[in-house]
Amino acid sequence: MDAQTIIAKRIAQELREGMLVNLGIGIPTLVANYLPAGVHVYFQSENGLIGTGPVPEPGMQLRLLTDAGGRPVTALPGACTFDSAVSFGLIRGGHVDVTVLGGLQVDQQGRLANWMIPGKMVPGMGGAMDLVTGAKRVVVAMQHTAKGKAKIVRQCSLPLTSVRQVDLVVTDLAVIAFPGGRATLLETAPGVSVADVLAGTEAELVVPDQVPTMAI
Amino acid sequence: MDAQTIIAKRIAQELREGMLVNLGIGIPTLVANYLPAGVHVYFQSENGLIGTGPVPEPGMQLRLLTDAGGRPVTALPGACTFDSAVSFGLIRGGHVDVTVLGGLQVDQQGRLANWMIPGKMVPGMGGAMDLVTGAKRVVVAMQHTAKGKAKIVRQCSLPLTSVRQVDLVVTDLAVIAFPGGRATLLETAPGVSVADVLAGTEAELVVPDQVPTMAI
Amino acid sequence: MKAVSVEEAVAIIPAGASLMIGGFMAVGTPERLIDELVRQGKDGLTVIANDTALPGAGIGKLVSAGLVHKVIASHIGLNPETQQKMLAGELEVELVPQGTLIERIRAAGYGLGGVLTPTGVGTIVEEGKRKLEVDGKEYLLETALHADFALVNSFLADYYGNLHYTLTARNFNPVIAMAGRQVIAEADNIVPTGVISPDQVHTPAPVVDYLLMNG
Amino acid sequence: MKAVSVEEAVAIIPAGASLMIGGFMAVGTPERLIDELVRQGKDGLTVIANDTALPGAGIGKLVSAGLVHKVIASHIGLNPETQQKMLAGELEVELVPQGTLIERIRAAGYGLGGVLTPTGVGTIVEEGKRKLEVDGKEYLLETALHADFALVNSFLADYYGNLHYTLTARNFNPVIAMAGRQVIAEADNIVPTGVISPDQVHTPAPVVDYLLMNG
Repeated sequence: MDAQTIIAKRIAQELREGMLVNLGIGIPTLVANYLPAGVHVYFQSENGLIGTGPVPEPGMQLRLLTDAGGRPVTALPGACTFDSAVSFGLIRGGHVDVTVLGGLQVDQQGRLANWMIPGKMVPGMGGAMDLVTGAKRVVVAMQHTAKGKAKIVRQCSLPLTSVRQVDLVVTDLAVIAFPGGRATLLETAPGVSVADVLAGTEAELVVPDQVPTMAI
Repeated sequence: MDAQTIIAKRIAQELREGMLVNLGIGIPTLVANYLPAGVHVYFQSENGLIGTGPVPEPGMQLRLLTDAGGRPVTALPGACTFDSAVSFGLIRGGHVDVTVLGGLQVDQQGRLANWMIPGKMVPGMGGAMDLVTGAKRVVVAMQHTAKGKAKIVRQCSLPLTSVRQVDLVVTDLAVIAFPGGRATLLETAPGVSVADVLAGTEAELVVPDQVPTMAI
Repeated sequence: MKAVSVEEAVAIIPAGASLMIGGFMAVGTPERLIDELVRQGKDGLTVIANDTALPGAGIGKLVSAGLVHKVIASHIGLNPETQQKMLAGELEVELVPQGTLIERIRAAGYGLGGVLTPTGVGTIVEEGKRKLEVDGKEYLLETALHADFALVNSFLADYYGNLHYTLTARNFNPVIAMAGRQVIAEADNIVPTGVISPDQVHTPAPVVDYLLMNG
Repeated sequence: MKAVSVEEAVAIIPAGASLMIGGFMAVGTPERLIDELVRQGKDGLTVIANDTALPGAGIGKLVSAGLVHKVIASHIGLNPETQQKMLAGELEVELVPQGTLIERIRAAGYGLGGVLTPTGVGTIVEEGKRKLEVDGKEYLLETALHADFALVNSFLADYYGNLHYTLTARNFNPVIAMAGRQVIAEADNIVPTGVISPDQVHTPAPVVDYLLMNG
């Protein structure tokens, strides 16, 4: 299983019947492919849609119906559309049950940086700051390391997205949460040892006696 | 012509093609009956309607379509409906061109009191405070005096609706505006002398050399 | 979303709860929920709504039944019972300008701490409130107004709980549906999913917790 | 409301004007107005919008043509030209969280001085802003954002200027239509008055100043 599939499959297990879910661009988008059988969740696109469906069949694209990246999507039966003020009311107001976002860095208290690299990449925060601040649950989907460098760090060197602590970080190596404000190893990926995780992590990581393997 | 008709007819002359107009309950409602021929204006009901039409034909009432007093109305072709946040966005945001409201007192700088008599009548301000604060133009429709007492006074003894100066006061005796913050007599009603107006007014009233008669 | 009977829905509401209730002079008010609140005698309620309607209609029934401890509204002038009880000290009433009331409710539902409004500056409404200047103009800080429950009435609901209101029965309903910690919807008509087109949904299904079943 | 040609509409807009422009990655952006702004070479513009789309699409065309002096947006990451011009100092860019941007625009249109949002607290977004506490929680005061013009694109317009947007092309459009001092609407389809039912109108006719004629 490749890194992205591990991450997406594991995060899909966090979704429950009836939840309103916002998936960011990149790995988070893949989560939709691994929903547990029979579970119905609502996917929100922050450009103004709940009930986002898969990519349309060839020839069925509509320019007036896209995801937040501008790519054509479909709308499932029971979908609804709204303006951007409502869309961010849903996000900021705590109506989104889970948001899954990519990450550049997460610090050992669980604070996320994912929107800019000063001097290099300044795309703008888009909806990320509102999502991390407002969603009921924030799940970060990212590779454990980038070019060999740890992304789960003592302190973020990049500008924070929000001071709100995220709830879960899922990587190709591990699942990490932040009970009591301390990064804690919850699970390892299949074939990955605790030592492997520690080697790829800069943050101080609490390691319980028992660390189960992801059931994916 | 009775007092109410004088007031309503004169105020109707203030309305221009395409204006968005909010009429309060009572005398202001009558203004709609005297629109100049060929002039189309939009009437807003603050409960969420633009394009309010007259009372429905017998048997055609719908419980889901009323004015702000809960009385059945009709909706004209081109009408639109919206929630209360939008309704007051239109009002507070300056999109309403003219609001016509009743008055209890107006002071000599043009400030209105029309929403409560402490200890006696405490109905609540409803939309009045937003209307007076936000509408582009505020016109007060009222009898010049109540039980022989002047309603255009030096200082309001009743709680103000807003500190914003109203634009025009139209009574059964006179039309008064507030250029430079001073109550000024603009017109008298047919058969009413300047002396009659002064006798019924407590506020200091600027009286120009020429005071025309209302052209109603 | 869970489909429940009106008895079940009202059983969830404890005495003393704060309720936002949709409607404007009882137009767009969930009357079945109101009647059941009266039947189950849920008292000590705080009611947040535009008005208290008339005796015998909508929120007026709760007032008549003596179930209301406090009302936060913009207008009570058409219900003499509300005024009598207020003057007799039996009912606490907080009067809020209508545009401010709906923004305070919206702020709660939209995760905002409050809004700055010019309405009420220089009047008795400003008492006890923070005043702030923005670009040389004075505003009152009006803070978010939360409630335990929002009780809404829609013209249509689909099987998921998407709601569509019609004409002037929309009023406070879609705004309170975002603000109540739990949302109970009473629909005039329940229709199959897909009958309400996406552009016609005013309240998205995921914010609705309970939908009253027919009958 | 006045029906005008696209040439007339753009002639009304002076160089150096501030423009709110609807659309999200060019979906729901008034392309005829954009093309005519380029043709008439209106420069020194301040553009307030969610994003700057892609080169060759929507607001991207204004950026490519060098007509934009300043952009206030939430995201420019998909338009490398915007980033290049920003880094080269040719274009001023103010980045605002998307939820904050739309609330600042709404505040202007709704007569509010601003809103209190938790978004950005403790990040570089809070620099230079007032912080206020409400019920023990910290918020940033984000103030109303005004513009000279709002340029909107709707799916339907009727002869009065009532507008109906569809699907994800709604986005910023109805909010900026309330906020622009003058509002110019470009509709995909102009339909007889009455075709858009009252519940389907997203922007009421009285706020629309100009509607582009066909052709």
